Amino acid sequence: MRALFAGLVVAASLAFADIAPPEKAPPEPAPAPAVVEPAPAPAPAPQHPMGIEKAVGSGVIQGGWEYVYACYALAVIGVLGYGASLFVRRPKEQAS
Amino acid sequence: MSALAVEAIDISKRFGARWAISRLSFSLAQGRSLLLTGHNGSGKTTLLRIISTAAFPTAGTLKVLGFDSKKERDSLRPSVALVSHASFHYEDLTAAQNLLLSAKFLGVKDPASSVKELLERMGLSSRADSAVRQFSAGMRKRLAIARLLMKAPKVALLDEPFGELDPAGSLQMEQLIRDLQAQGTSVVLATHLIEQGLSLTQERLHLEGGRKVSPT
Amino acid sequence: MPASIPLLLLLALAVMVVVHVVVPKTRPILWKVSAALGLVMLGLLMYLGMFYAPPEAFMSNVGRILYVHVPYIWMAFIAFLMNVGCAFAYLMKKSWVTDALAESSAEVGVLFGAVGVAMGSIWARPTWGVWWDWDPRLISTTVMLLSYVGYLALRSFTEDPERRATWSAAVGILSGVSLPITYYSVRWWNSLHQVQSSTASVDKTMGSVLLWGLVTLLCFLFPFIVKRYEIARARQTAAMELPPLEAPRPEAA
Amino acid sequence: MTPKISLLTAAWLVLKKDWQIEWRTRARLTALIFFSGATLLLFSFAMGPDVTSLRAHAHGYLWLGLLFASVLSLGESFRIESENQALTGLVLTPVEPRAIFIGKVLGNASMLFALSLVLLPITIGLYDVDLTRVPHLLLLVLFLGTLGISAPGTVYSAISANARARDVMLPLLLFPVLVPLLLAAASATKLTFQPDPQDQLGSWLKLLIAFDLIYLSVGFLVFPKIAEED
Repeated sequence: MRALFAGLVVAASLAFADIAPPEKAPPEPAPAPAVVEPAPAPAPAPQHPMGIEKAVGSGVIQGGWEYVYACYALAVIGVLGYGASLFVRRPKEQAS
Repeated sequence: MSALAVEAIDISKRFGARWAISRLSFSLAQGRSLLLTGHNGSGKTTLLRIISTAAFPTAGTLKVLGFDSKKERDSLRPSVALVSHASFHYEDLTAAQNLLLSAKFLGVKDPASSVKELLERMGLSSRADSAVRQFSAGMRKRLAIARLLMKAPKVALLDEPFGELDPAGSLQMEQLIRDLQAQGTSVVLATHLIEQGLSLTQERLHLEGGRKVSPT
Repeated sequence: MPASIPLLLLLALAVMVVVHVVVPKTRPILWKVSAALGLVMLGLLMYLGMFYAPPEAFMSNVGRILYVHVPYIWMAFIAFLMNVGCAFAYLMKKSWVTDALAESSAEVGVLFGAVGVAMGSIWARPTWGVWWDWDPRLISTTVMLLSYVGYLALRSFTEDPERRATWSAAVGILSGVSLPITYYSVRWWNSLHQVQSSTASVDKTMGSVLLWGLVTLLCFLFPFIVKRYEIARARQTAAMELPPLEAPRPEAA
Repeated sequence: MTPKISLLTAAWLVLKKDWQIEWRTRARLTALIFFSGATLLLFSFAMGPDVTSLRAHAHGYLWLGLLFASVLSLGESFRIESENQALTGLVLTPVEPRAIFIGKVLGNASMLFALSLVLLPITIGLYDVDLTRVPHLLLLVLFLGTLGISAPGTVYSAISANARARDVMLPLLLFPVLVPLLLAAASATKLTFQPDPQDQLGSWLKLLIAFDLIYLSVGFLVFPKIAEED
């Protein structure tokens, strides 16, 4: 029975390992749409670390600070809120 | 192998936060029979389920026929059988199909004829081909007993065997229990009919709130 | 800021975790130290992420979400990995410790995962123009989250502690197994559908700020799991004390 | 004492018993067929009368219909077992829990496979798809897909049959796990309905096989732990 099971596992992993090709098979013969070079092209405006509005060219997302604020607020709320909930649910015997 | 049919060493069983069995110890010699008494909810059914390996003690050790009920359940199971409130039958199969199924699982030789014989013995031949769903409570109990007899266990556990039976059926049940005992089977009987129970058994265990107490 | 500072803090945290496990005496203190460190680091992360780190090349300032989003998701992964480990351990050998750890890691993981996915959705809006996309990481993380929500629901709907432990261990394992399969199948599905994928080059400062964020949240992950574990243990022992040897005296009528 | 009958014999008996019960309760089966047929019909109502778009998405509707039906069918399959505690009765008989797993998986899979066969003509009628391109591969996809639904489904329905709120519990637990299966099965089915210029059907089939094998083996390991108290 164990041998059968081991066989099943091996067969499963083999079958799974064999699932590589999809990325090799190109979805379309045409080359992928302009992959940006990994070379860290000189950042658009290192001299304006905060004044992005002046430095942006086309293709770069402008503004969006409200999204950033929302996420950072969420980060703080998540941690503090869960901490508070743990405090509320703390076991009665020990006051922690 | 010890000569004890059942040996409970300080067993407890918890359901959620409630203790159905608390610190229970007792033993039953092979071939002797035990009467279990107690009010509803005193732990009789739970105890029978534990002995039958349908459940396992939360704490403590239970040995049935010398096998640890938890660790050696596979070796133990062919030798114990339980007739309980839950009849273990498939409602949508016929009586004969249900019995035939357990016969095949048990590896009985010539299952068809032994099924027929048992149905006849339990007086169910005429309804052999109707679905269990249409059975009355008494007929279900008879079918459950037939299933127990098919297994021919060394320890038979009967939960309220006289409930739902008419007087004639009750007498027949008594005879069946005596037949089982004559074959050397230990019978553990849980019933409210104390007089009837005492006439069939040699020992008695009274439970109250999951604990062993002397009967009053 | 060089990457060595968060690395040193990470090392300190790792030492704390090891000491916490090995020396029981230190347990009441160390989680507080870790949480306090986490709070300080979280405050600094606000500054580091929003102002110190340079804007990202393509996403400019929106890219700053990276420093909180990625750590959150990672914490969820760590917690779920721990859950699967505990589930395996429980099925191998029954133990209330692994059961409680499984419960605590699942809940903490769902918290971090839910916040992380919400952040990802907010981030997707300005970058992809939609709140949701067929990104394999997005899908697989959400699926993972859903399966652990199911896991927690099952736990809360089962009263018997032993059944709950066994069943949830089984569910934990099946969920854990499903995760890599989901990831690969969605990625594969995706590669056939050519959905854009964003690969951002990460420069050195960005890397160290990201590392800072990871260590910050690790500082919270540790006390969260510890405290949630204590809650789970307390519930278990409340339900599981052996019955007293003496029978309770019946009340005189 | 060792069990008198082998694992596979016991599994076969369990499977046969499931078929017997299904045959004796044909009305339930009919209701299931009408339910999934109605689901498919509702999809076509919801999407409007655009035949081209219906045809383009027929594979998705087919698998969603099967998925919804599978929740009912799996739940029913373990409701039978928990009625009168029949599953406990089997374990005490004794029947090896692993044999019960194999039997129940095959029972559920055969039920869903039969259902999918019944749904095929309905998809033709409603969505005007062409089933005749590679019928043998379509059958293979349906078989692997339904087997993949029932392998984790058997484990989860055994759990949820005894839990509170079982009707919500089963889909809540099962659907996330089935996401890859749904993707693979729907994509593969699509490629049997429509031309497959890039020859991707094979890779989807491989994913289906892998999914089935993984969940069969995991379920095989895990099921005994939940079939009886430990």
